[in-house]
Amino acid sequence: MTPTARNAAEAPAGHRTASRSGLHARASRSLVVLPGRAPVSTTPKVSLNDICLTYGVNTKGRLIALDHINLHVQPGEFLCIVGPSGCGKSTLLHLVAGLHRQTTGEVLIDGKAAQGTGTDRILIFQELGLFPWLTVQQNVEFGLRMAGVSKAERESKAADYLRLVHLHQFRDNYIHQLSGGMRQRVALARALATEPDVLLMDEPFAALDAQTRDLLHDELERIWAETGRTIIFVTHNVREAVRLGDRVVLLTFRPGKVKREYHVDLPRPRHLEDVPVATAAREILGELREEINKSLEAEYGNETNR
Amino acid sequence: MTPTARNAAEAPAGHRTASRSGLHARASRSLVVLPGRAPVSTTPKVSLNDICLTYGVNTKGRLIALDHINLHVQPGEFLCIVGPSGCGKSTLLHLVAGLHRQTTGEVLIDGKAAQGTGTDRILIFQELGLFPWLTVQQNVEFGLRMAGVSKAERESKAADYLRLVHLHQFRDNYIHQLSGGMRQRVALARALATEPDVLLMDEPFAALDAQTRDLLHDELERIWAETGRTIIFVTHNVREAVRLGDRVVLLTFRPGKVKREYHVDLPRPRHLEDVPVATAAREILGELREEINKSLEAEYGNETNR
Amino acid sequence: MKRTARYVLFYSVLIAAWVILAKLKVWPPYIFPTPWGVGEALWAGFADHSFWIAIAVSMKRMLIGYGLSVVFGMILGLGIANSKFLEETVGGLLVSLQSLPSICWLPIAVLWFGLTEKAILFVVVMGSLLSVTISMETGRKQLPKIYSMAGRNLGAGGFQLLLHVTLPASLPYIVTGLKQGWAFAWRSLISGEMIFVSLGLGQLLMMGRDLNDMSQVIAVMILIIALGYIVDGLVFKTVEKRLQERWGLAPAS
Amino acid sequence: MKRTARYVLFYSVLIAAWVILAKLKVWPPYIFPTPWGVGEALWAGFADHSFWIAIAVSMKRMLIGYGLSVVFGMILGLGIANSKFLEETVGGLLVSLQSLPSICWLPIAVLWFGLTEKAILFVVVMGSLLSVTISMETGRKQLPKIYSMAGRNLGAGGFQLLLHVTLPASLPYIVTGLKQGWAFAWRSLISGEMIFVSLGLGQLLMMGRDLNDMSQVIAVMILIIALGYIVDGLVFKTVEKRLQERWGLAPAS
Amino acid sequence: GQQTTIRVGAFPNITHPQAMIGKANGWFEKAMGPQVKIDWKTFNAGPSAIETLFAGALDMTYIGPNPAINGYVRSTGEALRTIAGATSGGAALVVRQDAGITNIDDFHGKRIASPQMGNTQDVALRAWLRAHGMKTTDKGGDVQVIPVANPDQLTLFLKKQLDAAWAPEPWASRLVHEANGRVFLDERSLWPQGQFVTAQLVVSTKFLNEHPDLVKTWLRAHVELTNWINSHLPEAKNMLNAQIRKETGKSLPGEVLDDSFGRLEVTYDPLKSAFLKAAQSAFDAGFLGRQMPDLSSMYDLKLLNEVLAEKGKKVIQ
Ligand SMILES: Nc1ncnc2c1ncn2[C@@H]1O[C@H](COP(=O)(O)OP(=O)(O)OP(=O)(O)O)[C@@H](O)[C@H]1O
Ligand SMILES: Nc1ncnc2c1ncn2[C@@H]1O[C@H](COP(=O)(O)OP(=O)(O)OP(=O)(O)O)[C@@H](O)[C@H]1O
Ligand SMILES: [Mg+2]
Ligand SMILES: [Mg+2]
Repeated sequence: MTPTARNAAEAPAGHRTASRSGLHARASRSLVVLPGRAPVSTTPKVSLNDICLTYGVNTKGRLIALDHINLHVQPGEFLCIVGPSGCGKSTLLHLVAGLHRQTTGEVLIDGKAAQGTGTDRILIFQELGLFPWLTVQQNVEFGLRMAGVSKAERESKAADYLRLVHLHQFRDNYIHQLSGGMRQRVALARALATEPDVLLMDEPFAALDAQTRDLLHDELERIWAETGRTIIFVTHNVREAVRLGDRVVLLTFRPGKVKREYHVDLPRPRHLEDVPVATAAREILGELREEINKSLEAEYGNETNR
Repeated sequence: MTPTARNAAEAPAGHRTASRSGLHARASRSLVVLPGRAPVSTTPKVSLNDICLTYGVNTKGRLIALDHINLHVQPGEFLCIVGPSGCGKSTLLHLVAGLHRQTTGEVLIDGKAAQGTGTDRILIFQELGLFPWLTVQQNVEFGLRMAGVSKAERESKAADYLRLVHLHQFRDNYIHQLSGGMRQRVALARALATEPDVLLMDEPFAALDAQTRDLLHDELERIWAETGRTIIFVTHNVREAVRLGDRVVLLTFRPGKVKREYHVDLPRPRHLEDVPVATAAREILGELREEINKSLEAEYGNETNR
Repeated sequence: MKRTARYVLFYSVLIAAWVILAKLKVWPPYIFPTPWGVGEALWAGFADHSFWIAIAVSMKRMLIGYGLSVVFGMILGLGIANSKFLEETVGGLLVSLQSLPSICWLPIAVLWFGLTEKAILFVVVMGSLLSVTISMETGRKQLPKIYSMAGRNLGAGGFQLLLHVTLPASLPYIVTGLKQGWAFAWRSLISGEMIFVSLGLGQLLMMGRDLNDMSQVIAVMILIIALGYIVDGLVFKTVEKRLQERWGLAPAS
Repeated sequence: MKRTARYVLFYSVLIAAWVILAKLKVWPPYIFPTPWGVGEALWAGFADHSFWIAIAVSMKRMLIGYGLSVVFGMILGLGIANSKFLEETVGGLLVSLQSLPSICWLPIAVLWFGLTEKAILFVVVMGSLLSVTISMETGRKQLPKIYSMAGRNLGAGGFQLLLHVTLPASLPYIVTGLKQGWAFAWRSLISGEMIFVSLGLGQLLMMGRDLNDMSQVIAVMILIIALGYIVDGLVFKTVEKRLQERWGLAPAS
Repeated sequence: GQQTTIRVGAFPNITHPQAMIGKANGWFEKAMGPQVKIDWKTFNAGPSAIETLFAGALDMTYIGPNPAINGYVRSTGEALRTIAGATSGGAALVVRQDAGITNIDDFHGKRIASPQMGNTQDVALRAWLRAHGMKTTDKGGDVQVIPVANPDQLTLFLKKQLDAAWAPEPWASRLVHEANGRVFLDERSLWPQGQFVTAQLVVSTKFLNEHPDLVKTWLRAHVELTNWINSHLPEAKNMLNAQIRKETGKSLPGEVLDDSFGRLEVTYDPLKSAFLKAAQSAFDAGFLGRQMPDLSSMYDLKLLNEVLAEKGKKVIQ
């Protein structure tokens, strides 16, 4: 384990330490943006201020899903969120998308309190949420149709994005006629087609084979670079996070807190198989593993007999 | 790319060539089992003989999902299937589980034609197929309940397997109250709890974080080694396939044919991050990539304007 | 081929059983009419055009009344499902209001509309409206959250969400509601046509009963069944089949 | 608190509107009864125990008849959904048979059961049975494939699959069916109680109508509504709520 | 001794006074003796009573002439016999006060209600119109006859959607008292001695053949009760009203009861000739099929005449 993962208290804000792994870690709650990448004065595109969110579970009590989250995403930033299963990643994205209400704290979009959903923030759901009553093409066109885009434009856009995800041949299929990975790609195309300011992606490549995923990584990076969109990308694949992100945020087990952030300083284009990417990922993974082990011990400790 | 991937016609049956990557590749349709692992005379646990399967898609015509598949799985074998998204992996598992009918060819279990479903073959669905009207524990107990297992035994087994997937604390939750990864683990526990002869797993770890996945790899391998079960494991992660499998079967794009098989001769226990695993995976990945590229070209060739 | 054979078999057995029962004279023919008696009644009815007219008149009323019920039932159902106020007030009363027999609406229909077609339509609508409403409301309530979340996320709000997400997603429920509504509408129509002599099938049925003419009663029953069968085959079955195809739902195994 | 306030508000407004209309004397009280007239009818009915008796008698019939309908309706519905033969023969007739008004069953009821409770129960069952059947069948048909696949895969076959997978998975549909069946059962009960004078609420309603005694009609309507409200609250609402909680379905937003 | 049950039907209506009063004071129970159990069945409408009789679940019933004819014709004369009369009269043509009807010619272009297509009042109305040279709209004329249920007639009178109605009691009186109506014509004025059938006593053929003695005993009580009613009219009316109240929960207002009863006559005479004449009019109006049914053997007055002879009363033809 390299010593690049340090507390912000130790590392002065704005000060960067070059490291072998190309990572700059900062402890949670000290969200100083690195100079040169995005000036501090910019209003963050998305701000989560001291967010807590609890779920009521049956009658047994409440489950704290998110615990005092502070997170600021700059316009045009590619932020990746990693964390153990069930730590609150999806919940966090739902919150930003305006589909859930936080229990306390506030969500700001462009510095203004978020009011429910908005087409400026499109989410790719982990459960996909495709509409079974529409064909693949109609699914992809859905957002455009809601926005009142003309039929011709809708069709051409849908065709573009369907080609992007290699599903143009399947445009007239219904969802149940697709394989798992194909469905995931439809969801991707559907979200991309609306061309939102903020793209919220919840494990969008989890069901894809390595090759397709690689191709889509490239395409996503290209789109991001060309259009300057803000992307919040949830994944359980740390290497993917390092491959794509400007910054990687690591959430703790349960309740979900920001454990640590890493700035990924590797030059683009990067590739999953690049050695620096692998090295950086291994570093984060180590930290993550530590975290999970702690939590697992706590879980087993709770139980009497095994 | 090492030249270990050879046609069976070139490599005499039963003859093993040691290779740097620990892989022994054989072209499809020459399923000679390596001596020492499982004798040729053993009746295969699962045999697919010349299987074809086509889907009717709308009125547009038919889609060939599986094309003359020949595959024999020995008792106690850990077989991994990899292939590009939409190549027919899930379809193949459904077929073995008795949930689909092949168009031509035959499926044999222990040398006898398979008659519909059977509790000797349990499938973990890619879509999970958890029952929303049952709690986590009831879901896990379902198979046992159907088999008429007593309440006490059911409960103790369910508790064991829920602990295995770290969800014992969530046993009274309903499915919609779980995160994506947690749901996947419930499906895993549900299948394991029935303790079938043949375990059919369709990307069972796709939604899990690296650490949980590692733990479950170890557990699955332990269970497999201890109980001598036959496992057919579908994944899009080639490294995972090499990590777990005795043999890795690579399917072609569309229609799904067996492109090539690899015998993984690496010693167990293996780890995802092991260098030999990575090397072997990279070799298969190369082959896979070639395959996908070919198919993608074909797909784009079909379309006029891009 | 096999399907047709089964049909033929089924109905032949039914009719044969009827013939045998009638031949055995377990019950006197004036209470258990013979197939030929009913056949005669049917023949006579069609020959003097009274059945044709009754079918035309009743179907017209059904189409208008049922059509109104479907439209307003859906609107009401969605309203209730979307408004806490409506839900707590009207919503709670839905099932009970739907339980009110048509006989309750007859005096009101006469009072408001006099002896007009509208009075009959009113009875039909009151009888079947809430059935559609109930299904619509349940459909809306039992909707998996993910659909409306995805819809909202993609920019559908208010009416658009309703039209493009809630409605299609509740379609499986709406179909049940429509079927039940159709049955309710028929039953109410028969009651409604009792208000005054108004040519329809309900009238014929009532006459048959008033005259203790079981052959006529059964002839009209057969007409109602046949009409229902046709509508079911043309409308409901088609919708269901398309639903199954699109959504990939379980076909009758 | 707010809920109660809304309830109170809603019913106050309703009653106020009624009072005003009655005071304005747009229609004479014979046809548009006053709230106090209805109140008096209610009071008198309860005071001389006739309403109590009617409620007891009718509720007993409802519970037995409806209970039978639910049990047999489910069995029939599952049978139809699972058997190609039943599906093609009876299944196709379901909606049409359900459209037959209760009046068609009256002669058969009397023929088979004479003037007994059973005759009335028969009419109730015939009126509501198919409603449950239709929902059960639709529920079974609209079932996502994955549930039955998962069930079969885990070793549930035949009856077990039915009990442990098909039934719970169709529950959202069954609830609609039960609601509609309840409404149908009430309506049929009223018809059934017309066969002969048999104390129930249907009888009171008929009498009210035959005498053009609108106060009585409305008093009985209020009773039916109240009973439906209670049953809805106790049974259907509870089931729906549990469903929503368990399945994570969209609550009334 | 073995107990026999006799199942008797009746309507809670002033046109069935023998049944109502008999029930109220136990007249028939007393007459039939302890060996016979009387099982009263209350119906709302004629067709269901006939249906029940057809099905063998009813032995005897007080009923209007119309359902009785239907039952007789439908069963080709098998199922039932009329054995005595019950009431006569009790129907009137009521006009709305403000409809501007003073004489017969004023009915041109008016809307007249009858309770039900083809029933006694409907037939009477059509026959009367025809006799006065007026044509109904279905025959190309300008008088509209609208069959509509009695309770709705009241509403429609008040809504001024009907100009007149040929209604049985107590509706005729209620139209007068509650809906601004006026009696234009008492139907009794159209019949010899002002008598025509309103209700009669009908027995199932099977029961008549198996228990002629019981039927005879009943008839004896029926005749005696009829006489008692006629001699104790005020007391009988109160009893009748009380019984109606008991069975329907509502009694008739005093003036309606008095008016109705004023136009009604309680009699055991089945009024066969008036009945046959009414049947002929029904046939003429096209209500009894293509062929006039033979109604002559619908009457079985042997037992009634034996009873009357016992009592030294005039025998009925
Ligand atoms: N019900 C269906 N109707 C028509 N086509 C279908 C149906 N189910 C699957 N297919 C098609 O069959 C092919 C194989 O599907 P399958 O689900 O087996 O793929 P897969 O290998 O599991 O892919 P993935 O890795 O994406 O899950 C796909 O092209 C898909 O479109
Ligand atoms: N509707 C709900 N009711 C109660 N608890 C819930 C609900 N939804 C989620 N949770 C709980 O909240 C926690 C966080 O869930 P979330 O889906 O955000 O996790 P995640 O980080 O996305 O996990 P994964 O990687 O497995 O998808 C989990 O412990 C889950 O059990
Ligand atoms: Mg998640
Ligand atoms: Mg798959």
